[in-house]
Amino acid sequence: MTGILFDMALCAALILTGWRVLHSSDHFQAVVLFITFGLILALAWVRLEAPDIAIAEAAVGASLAGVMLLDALRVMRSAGKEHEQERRWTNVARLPSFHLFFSFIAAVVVLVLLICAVLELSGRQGGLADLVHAELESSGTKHPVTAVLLNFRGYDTWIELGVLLLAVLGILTIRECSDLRSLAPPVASTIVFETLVRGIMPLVLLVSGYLLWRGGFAPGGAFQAGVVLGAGCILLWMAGHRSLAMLGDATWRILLILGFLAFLALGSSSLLHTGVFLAYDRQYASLQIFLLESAATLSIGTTLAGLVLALQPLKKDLSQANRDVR
Amino acid sequence: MTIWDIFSILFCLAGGVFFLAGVVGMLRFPDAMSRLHALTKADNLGLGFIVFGLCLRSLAVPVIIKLLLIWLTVMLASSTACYLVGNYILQKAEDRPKEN
Amino acid sequence: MTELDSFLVYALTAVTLFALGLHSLLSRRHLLRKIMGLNIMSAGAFLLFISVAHRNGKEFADPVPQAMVITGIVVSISATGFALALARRIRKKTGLTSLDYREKPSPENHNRP
Amino acid sequence: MHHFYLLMAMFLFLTILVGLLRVFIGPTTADRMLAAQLFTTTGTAICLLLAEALQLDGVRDTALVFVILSIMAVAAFVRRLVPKDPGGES
Amino acid sequence: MMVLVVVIPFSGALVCFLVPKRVRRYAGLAAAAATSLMVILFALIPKGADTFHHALGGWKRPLGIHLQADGLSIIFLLLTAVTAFLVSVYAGPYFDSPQEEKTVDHHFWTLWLLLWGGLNGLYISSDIFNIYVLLELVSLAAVALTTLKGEAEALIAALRYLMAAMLGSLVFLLGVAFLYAEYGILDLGGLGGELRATLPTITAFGLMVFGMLIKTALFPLHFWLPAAHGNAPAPVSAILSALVIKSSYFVLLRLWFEIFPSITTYAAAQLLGAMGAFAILWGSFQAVRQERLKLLVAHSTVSQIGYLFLLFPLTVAQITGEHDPSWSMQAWTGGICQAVSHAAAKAALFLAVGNIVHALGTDRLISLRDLKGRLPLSVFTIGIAGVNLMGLPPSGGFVAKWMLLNAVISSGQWWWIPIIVLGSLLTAGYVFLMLGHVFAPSRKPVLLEPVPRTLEVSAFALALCAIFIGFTTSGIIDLLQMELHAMPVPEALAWSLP
Repeated sequence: MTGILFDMALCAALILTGWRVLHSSDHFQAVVLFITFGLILALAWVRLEAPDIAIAEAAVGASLAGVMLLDALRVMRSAGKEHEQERRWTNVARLPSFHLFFSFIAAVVVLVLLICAVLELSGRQGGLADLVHAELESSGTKHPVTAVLLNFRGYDTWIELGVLLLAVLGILTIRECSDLRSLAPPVASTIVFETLVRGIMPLVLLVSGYLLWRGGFAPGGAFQAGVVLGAGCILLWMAGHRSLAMLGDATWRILLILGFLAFLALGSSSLLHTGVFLAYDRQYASLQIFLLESAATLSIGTTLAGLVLALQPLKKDLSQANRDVR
Repeated sequence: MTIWDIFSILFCLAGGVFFLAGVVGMLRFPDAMSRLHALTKADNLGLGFIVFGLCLRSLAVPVIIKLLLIWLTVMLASSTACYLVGNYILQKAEDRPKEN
Repeated sequence: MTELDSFLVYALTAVTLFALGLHSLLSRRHLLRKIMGLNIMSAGAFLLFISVAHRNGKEFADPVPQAMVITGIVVSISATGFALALARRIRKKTGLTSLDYREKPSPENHNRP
Repeated sequence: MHHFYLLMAMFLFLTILVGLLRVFIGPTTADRMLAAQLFTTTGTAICLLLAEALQLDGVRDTALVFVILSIMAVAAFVRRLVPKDPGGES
Repeated sequence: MMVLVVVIPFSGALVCFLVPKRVRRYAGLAAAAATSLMVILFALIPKGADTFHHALGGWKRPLGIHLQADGLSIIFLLLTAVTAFLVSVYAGPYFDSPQEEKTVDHHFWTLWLLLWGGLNGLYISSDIFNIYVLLELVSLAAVALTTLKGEAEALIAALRYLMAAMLGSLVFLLGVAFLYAEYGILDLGGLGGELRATLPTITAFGLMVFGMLIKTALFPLHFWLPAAHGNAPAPVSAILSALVIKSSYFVLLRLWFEIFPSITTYAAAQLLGAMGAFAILWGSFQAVRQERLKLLVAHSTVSQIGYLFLLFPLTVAQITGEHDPSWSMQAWTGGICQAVSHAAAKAALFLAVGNIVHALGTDRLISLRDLKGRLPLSVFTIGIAGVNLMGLPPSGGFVAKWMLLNAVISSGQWWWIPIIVLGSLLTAGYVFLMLGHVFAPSRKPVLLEPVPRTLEVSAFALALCAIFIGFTTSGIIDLLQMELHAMPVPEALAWSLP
């Protein structure tokens, strides 16, 4: 009874915050509510007994996405610089009312249809859970979610790493710079924050490694570990540490593709030996999975950090700004 | 129900009271600077009591270590966060002394 | 019975969030709101997956939807990061904060109202 | 006993719901950010209580991730505005 | 063997990411050649069950992801391989030319090879969630490629494209969630076998089809397409128009004929056909009105997509088994021929237009007059590609439209005839609009930028391919008939558990 009440409170809060995120008048309020939405969603994952996703959501929805949005909001709110080019466009003051009416009707129709469909869902206990548990022994890991991610559906994970790589490449393309070496070194932050980051970094690395190690038998794994690692890199940057700016171009590139490459290498070698792509050797499966996960962790961490860092000021921007000041 | 459980319940309740105080302060205090104080009470004491109550409940060393680690980190992070926000408010006030 | 009920609560929330996100994607102009709308839509889709996983599972939620949702979260954060980068770049190059625009404006009204 | 922790978690969740008011009414950005910070701590406490109530060990890791990354949003929030941050993707 | 068509381009992408800038172009071209060769080899090998079916990781059907190919997959793989190779040949000098100095050290090759691998992956995937991930890969790569020029128009178009693509994928994903909730499996064949006509199933069907329609840019969901295709660099426009659109169309075919054949109705098929008809008319009407060459070609894509959707109303009776299957086979041939010949012709057109823009420095239609008979090969390419789009013999486009008309007549759905005829007339209108400007007297002498020979020849080769499809009509129809027998029948592809 308590449980269902809690569920209802969670869901009501999700809908309330979701609605306010999208329809509050103030953009900053919307971003704060979005962070809160992520937090409530993480609690919902906990209630739904999906701690793996809760960890991921805590790191992504509540922290990383929040940082991205706050950064973007700050930039989009500030008055743009005029020297870039003469402005040829302006925002439309308001949309025609038939547009608003149409979108409202469309959303309501979709909502009604979806609600009917959900109510009609047969309560059949289907799913692949039993199959996963039956094959868990031979998968090389003891945690079912890791087994699905790395073994049964490893192909999806491989392509997902490709998507991550693409996102960073896309951002670099937009910024018209070839790699993260073109970033200007970070600006120094306050001493208090820097001290905190100094103190907390070992903990971040520890937690990242811990999550990676836990993934073999309990909730955790490459993605969660990677997000924590990436967040740690962003923290370092925000605190003004220059260590990341000193990584060489080759290092950046290799770190970015390491996970994708590891999957590719393992898949190809198993294709050569057994004729099956991404098949694990029964004997060494857990070791292979652990190596893959480590590579993926490094890549995911670098990539997610790259998603934020690639948007920071570039060296050429800085010199441009200095010229403008003079 | 053992004596540990009763203490655990008591500590959790105390933590709950501090969280309640935190949220009431967050709503009732007049400006952002004073609301900082409400936040720290909930962070340090509220979570502290709850962590302590849960430690009494579980009595397993790894869990207790993890719980205490969480509490310590929260104290560090939240005091830094409060410092940063406080600093930000001051700077804002310097930039635009007329506003509000 | 209670499991089924909690399944319904979450599944209905899921589709509501999806429709909310869809509505804001269609009706809000500011790019940040559109991007947040897409994120809330994906949160809705993920919630439907996991409520199904919770219903299917016995002592542990069905791991296949969990894995799919983790994959989905990665994909969604990548796309969000990319979309935000594009939005920022557009803001820098043109001063626009939405994709509904007119050409050749009077110079003073390029800032957001 | 489990019910107590679940109730406690629910109570803390209600405080979050009440605290949302502060995000809605503002008035300054700092107020809203402070409220979000309070929610993160409350969320951590809820995670810990739920971990005990549902006997899920992994949930404590969720709480751990929450706390070590909670500082990120605030740090992103207080970063200098564009004029003092020359260049920036502005 | 089959998985190599994905592995090779992905490896090539990584190599291109790591090698120094000087050799990147050659590495990219080598990877493109290797991928094309691999696809051709794969199409030529003797056909047996295990060459067309691969269990990734060795896991059984409902648990693991399986790859499978049929005739349709092979046609799309080949079409991608040929077009993509010629576009790659074009892209090398295009991106190295001094005009493109601005985008130094770009990631074109990495993005493009990842995109190609994703396309190939889509054609052989048989798992709906895997299709979702691949669709995202393809969309992100396509959007990133659109931004390569970095102009404000391109960025705006790219963001609109990204939003549309993400919306399409999310709607598709929600459909996947409904299917998983109802059936507990993700496998194409398995789902097709188990399907019941319940409300959640129909909702999933509607969601997934709608998502793919957004990505395929069927009227009226085409709002994002002209700007994105019109503002990208020439080879990227060719890739987007010729290949990326086709991938979501392919997924739509898979959904319609493999998962949901038991619940598709006559009315739904007629609706798709009607949207296609409006696309044909609206797209070509808009194309005639354009003043910019690239936008004209982009609007022509909107119109040509419409023809692809005439396939659905003309085959739906075959599924219900009410009618003579011979004409639905003609509809299939027509639809697929249209996809293939449009890919080649549209790629050729975009590349040729790219040459002209390269030479003139502008893509105003009016400035075509300044060509004064120079760049004859590119102009000739435009002519050939135009013949193809209009559907004049001898060309792939002619075969496509002829087959579609035959199917229309045999099926008695006479109302499509005026659409097809009118569409061809309007197409002729915008093709002659382009060519008319070329032969009109010029305004003033203009100094042309020299165009590298490779650019002109590769565009011309693509146009020849489009014509070649018309010359080998009977062979292609035989191939289609042989392979497509299996298509509408789920049993032939529903692999039993190993």
